[in-house]
Amino acid sequence: MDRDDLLSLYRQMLLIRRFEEKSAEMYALAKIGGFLHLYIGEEAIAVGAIAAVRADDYVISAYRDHGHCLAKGSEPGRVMAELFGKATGLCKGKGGSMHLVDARRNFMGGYAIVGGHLPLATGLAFAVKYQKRDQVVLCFFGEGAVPTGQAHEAFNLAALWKLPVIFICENNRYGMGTPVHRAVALYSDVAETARAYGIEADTVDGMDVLAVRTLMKTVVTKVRSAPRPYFVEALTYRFMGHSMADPSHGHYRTKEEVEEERQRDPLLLLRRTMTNRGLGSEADFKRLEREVGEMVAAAVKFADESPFPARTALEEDVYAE
Amino acid sequence: MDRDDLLSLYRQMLLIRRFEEKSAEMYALAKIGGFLHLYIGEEAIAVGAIAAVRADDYVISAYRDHGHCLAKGSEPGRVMAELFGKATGLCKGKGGSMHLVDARRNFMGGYAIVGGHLPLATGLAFAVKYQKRDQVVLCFFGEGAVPTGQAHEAFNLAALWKLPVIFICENNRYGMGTPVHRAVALYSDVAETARAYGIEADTVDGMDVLAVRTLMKTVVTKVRSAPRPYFVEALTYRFMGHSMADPSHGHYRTKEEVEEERQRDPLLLLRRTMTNRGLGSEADFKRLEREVGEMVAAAVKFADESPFPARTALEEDVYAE
Amino acid sequence: MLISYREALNQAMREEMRRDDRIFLIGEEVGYYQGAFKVSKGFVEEFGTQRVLDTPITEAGFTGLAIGAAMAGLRPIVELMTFNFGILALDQIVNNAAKIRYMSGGQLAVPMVIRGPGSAAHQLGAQHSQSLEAWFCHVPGLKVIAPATPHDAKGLLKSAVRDPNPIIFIEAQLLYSTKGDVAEGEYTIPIGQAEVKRRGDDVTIVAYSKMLLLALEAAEDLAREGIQAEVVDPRTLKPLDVQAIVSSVKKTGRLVIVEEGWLFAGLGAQIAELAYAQAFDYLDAPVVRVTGADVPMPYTRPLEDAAIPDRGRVLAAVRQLVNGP
Amino acid sequence: MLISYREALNQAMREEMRRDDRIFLIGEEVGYYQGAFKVSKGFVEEFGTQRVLDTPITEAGFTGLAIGAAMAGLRPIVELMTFNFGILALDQIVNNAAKIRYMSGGQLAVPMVIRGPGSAAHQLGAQHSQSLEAWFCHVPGLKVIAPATPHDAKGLLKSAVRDPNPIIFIEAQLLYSTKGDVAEGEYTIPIGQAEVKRRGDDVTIVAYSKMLLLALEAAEDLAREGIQAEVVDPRTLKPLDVQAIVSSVKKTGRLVIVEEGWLFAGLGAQIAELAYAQAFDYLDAPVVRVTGADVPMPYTRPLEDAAIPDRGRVLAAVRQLVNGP
Ligand SMILES: Cc1ncc(C[n+]2csc(CCOP(=O)(O)OP(=O)(O)O)c2C)c(N)n1
Ligand SMILES: Cc1ncc(C[n+]2csc(CCOP(=O)(O)OP(=O)(O)O)c2C)c(N)n1
Ligand SMILES: [Mg+2]
Ligand SMILES: [Mg+2]
Repeated sequence: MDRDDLLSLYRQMLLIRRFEEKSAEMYALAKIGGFLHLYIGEEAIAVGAIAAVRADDYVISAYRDHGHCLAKGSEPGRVMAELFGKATGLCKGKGGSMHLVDARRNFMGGYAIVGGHLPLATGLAFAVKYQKRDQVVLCFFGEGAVPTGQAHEAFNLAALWKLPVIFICENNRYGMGTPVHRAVALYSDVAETARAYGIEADTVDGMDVLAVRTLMKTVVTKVRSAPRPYFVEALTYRFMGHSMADPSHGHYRTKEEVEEERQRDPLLLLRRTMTNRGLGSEADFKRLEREVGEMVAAAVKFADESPFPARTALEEDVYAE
Repeated sequence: MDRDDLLSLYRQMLLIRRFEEKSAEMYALAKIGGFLHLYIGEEAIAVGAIAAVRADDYVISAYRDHGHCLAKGSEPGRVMAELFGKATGLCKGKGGSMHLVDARRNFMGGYAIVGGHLPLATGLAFAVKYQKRDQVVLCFFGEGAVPTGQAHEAFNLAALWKLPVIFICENNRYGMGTPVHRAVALYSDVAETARAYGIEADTVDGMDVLAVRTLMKTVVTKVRSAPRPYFVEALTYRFMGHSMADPSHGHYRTKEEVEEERQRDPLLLLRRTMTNRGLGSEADFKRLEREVGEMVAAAVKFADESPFPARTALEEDVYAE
Repeated sequence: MLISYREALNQAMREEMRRDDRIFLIGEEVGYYQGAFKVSKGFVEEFGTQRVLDTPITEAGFTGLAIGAAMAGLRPIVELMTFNFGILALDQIVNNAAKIRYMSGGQLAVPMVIRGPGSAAHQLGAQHSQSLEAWFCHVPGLKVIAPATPHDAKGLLKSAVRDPNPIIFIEAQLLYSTKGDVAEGEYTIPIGQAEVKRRGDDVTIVAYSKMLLLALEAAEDLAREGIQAEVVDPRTLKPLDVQAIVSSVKKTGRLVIVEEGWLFAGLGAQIAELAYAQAFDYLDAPVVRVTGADVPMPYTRPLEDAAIPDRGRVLAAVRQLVNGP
Repeated sequence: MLISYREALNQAMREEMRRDDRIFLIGEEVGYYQGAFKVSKGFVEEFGTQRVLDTPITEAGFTGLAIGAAMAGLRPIVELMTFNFGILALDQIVNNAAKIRYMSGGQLAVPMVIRGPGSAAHQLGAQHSQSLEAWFCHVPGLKVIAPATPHDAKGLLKSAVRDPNPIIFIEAQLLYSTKGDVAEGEYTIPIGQAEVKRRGDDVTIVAYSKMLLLALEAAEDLAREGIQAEVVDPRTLKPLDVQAIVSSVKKTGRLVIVEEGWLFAGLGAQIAELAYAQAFDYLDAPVVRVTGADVPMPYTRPLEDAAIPDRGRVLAAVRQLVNGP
């Protein structure tokens, strides 16, 4: 663990944070439409997990996908342009916030049907094994997906056929306004679900990027060397509302709870660790703030100045030729 | 356990056995069409389990449902007439072998989409609890349904809301030609699936009608007194092919295996127990054979002599008034 | 009384739940959250968690549960957060809810309502912007209702809740906040009855749900040009009030159908076919369909706008039909 | 060479799997059991369990898995034991397979075939006897094929496997054992091309899958009465070869559409609507549809027979159309 390494992790989390804060602003300005689900508070999971894999490993996510996409290396400008619905967006403006895809980077997309992408992830892993390659697949989803039938069918197939897919459950304790204990029968340990399929499972502090990365490195090594599924439950919290349409707190959780959880902000935690170990100075953090701020500003500028797709784009991309 | 009691259990199993053997004959004569899935070899489960409940408890099943329907008390004549597609059939000939329903007896039907009736069972149990009644629901299904998403969604809901439904998995080791170890990741203990939802689960010898009934009595008492789901795995074997369209053995199991399993024929086992304990004589069994034979013959006669539904029935019963 | 579509639905359910305690409401976020679109505001407070049930994300599971409960004598209202998620419950809806009465030879009934918003809102993307009424309308055993106004929403939802059959009740996110006059006091509207929302002699426009509002706006513009459009709202899509549509077409000789769903094999094809078949000699020109574009819904606003019927396209269609090309 | 429909499918898949090792076959009982209807006879023996995968009963799971595999460069063939079970995979088919290319702005492709029998066989009851092509045809991003003859089945299945899009390939249990002449050697048939299966001037009959055989038989009877029917088989249902149908209708002035699915919002409504719209001035009388009855399929034979189009109904429809009522 050297200084540059930690700074790089911090920088990635900071980029996601500032990118999303800016997205929220742009949403308020109606530059971005539809649903916008922010990942703020959960950055350590995407950054920690993706830091543990190779560039050619696959990543797939649900609709709360900006963090995973940016952590996989997508250009912020093209991501922002997608949120703006511009022709220069990753998906030419056709996907939007919930459906980011960056195929060049094996970021295989964000999906908006809860539970629906777990079978896809299993299929990516199937292809890897079929072609005797050694990639792994990271599949991110919320704890709200755990009760879905599609998730269970995917778990069973992955376990039965020993497919190299790592299911990463971002347990932020709520699915919209539903706390996990009202959604999952065995809520004290969501990972238990996976064990019922003989899938090895671990739980990790999803606010601690180093803990996430450390666990994930072990898991990825295991899965890469002997293909099989794995289940990681990352305990986290979303600081914002479910989407921009919802308040950050309300009937289902108190302002106090949110405030308390904010004390465990993953950025704060890493910064504290770095400061304590003398691996990051105020100056460093200031510099990163500035650099990231510029990147995000440039992303917005790029998005803003890009053209909308032409009307003719409507009928394009329905079918491949 | 007195003599009459055992004779009655034997008689019920025998009725199902002879009824189905006769159905197979009638199928060969094209008096019965479509799919015909025989329960032969598995009679102890339906008879043992249903002997443990009250007449007003609910029973629901998959497509291999003759046994459950007869054990719930339906008139053999009306069941046979249904298989014949006659107007006097339980469902006026509209349901057929896979969709027997006898609402008067709270036999809520056979269903042909694997896994699809588990949510229905959960709903019957929901209604019981909602109306503060004290019935229980027996839901029979094959081990092939265990991987289905619908089953898992039902398990979760039943566990979450503590609904009085007893899931009875008839594990006959094969779903069509697929042995359980190629379908379920944790095949050594299908009941483990339920425990992942915090559902209490037991496994029982499904060839031993007394064992089934004894276990079920305990389970039913528990569930009736404190509503919650329960999972019973009954180990069994189907002696015939998956349906009349399939041979009894083939690529997926050997003739020897079938022969061996036939040594544990539930009728044979009970008869042996009764004989050993002096609770049944050759004369008794002969008498039962004759009585049951007559019932089945009468059922066939009734079915055969009944009219087909009139053409006007086609558009009836699509909507309730 | 002038109330919103949302409030009309809320009133309908509330009145019915007060009347009949076999009715319960089940779905994601219908309780504490008051419904994703706040349609069940105040329900969990009034009726308690026994009758207002927040579910996990298990559309097949809880829809199937509701069907089972209906078979046992209850009267469930299932709220699908949107009909897009109804696809996950389709096996339950089509293979169980729609068929159980028939398969049982009339022994069982499945009195229930499955409701929630269909069609696109704004920029929700391809997986969240679908108009699937054509699928549901294809299935015998189901009835399908898609009201456009608060008045119709209330009266039809009350009828739906009282009907002994499984009913698909399609709302729209963009309708929830629209307002309209609703009759005072208790009333119901019969299932299967269209309503002529505007009289006219020159052309018939058939439109339902959100598209009705578009058609009515277009009709105003057309009136200023001297074209009197008759706007027919089927309200119930299955069983369809064919008679009402055909009578209007016989009078006007021209038919435009506006639907938000995809063109190919959309419901409008069926409506058109019926009009052709039953008013063949009255039609002066082919029926014109104004439909959603045959593409997955794009996220970006300009393309989304191009994919959904708007007033301009309705106007253009009518003008061309009336004035010739 | 005279072979069965089943054998034609078997050959098509076998030839393609030999040619391209990215192709694999996945579904319930496709391996050791040789397919529920023996379509994949000999496959697991030739291609091994890596390429011929028996699945647990998890239609959503394994269809989704295949979609994911296609996204990563493989070429899956999914066998649905019957399309009735495809309802359970519909979310995967409609929300993922059909939309991923569009949502990704063309970055990803989902080259795959989802095949298996649709429509009724004999007395399988309501949950196992459904013709769902109208649903699939409604969805942009899918192509839908429903061949009637061994020759078409082979050529179209090969094209489907090579196509870079998700394809719904609908067979029929009652067609598997029918025989027909199949061209020797390698051939494919373009997707989207109808074929006139019989020439005639008096009336056009459009029919696909099993219904084509009915239409051809009826046409023979009609010829003996002096009515020359032109029988058009679309073969591909989406994209539909509208041109072929419209040209025939322009020639004959009369159209009968035979489909096995439910009447209301069935595919025939769309075909009729297109014919009306594009051949309005050529039609001598309204289009006649011969369809399945609008009821869940009854088990009993006499009612099932009444629910499915038969030769008698086709003949009656044509006679009435040609000779008048
Ligand atoms: C199948 C399905 N049902 C319902 C929804 C509506 N919905 C969107 S997000 C969400 C909650 C998901 O919670 P979770 O999986 O925990 O993810 P989080 O939002 O907490 O990241 C729901 C119910 C959906 N998108 N898909
Ligand atoms: C959803 C679904 N997929 C596939 C089928 C076809 N099918 C009918 S029975 C069966 C095997 C079921 O096995 P199991 O549940 O063990 O019951 P058993 O026949 O052994 O009693 C299959 C695959 C179906 N009916 N439903
Ligand atoms: Mg969550
Ligand atoms: Mg079995």
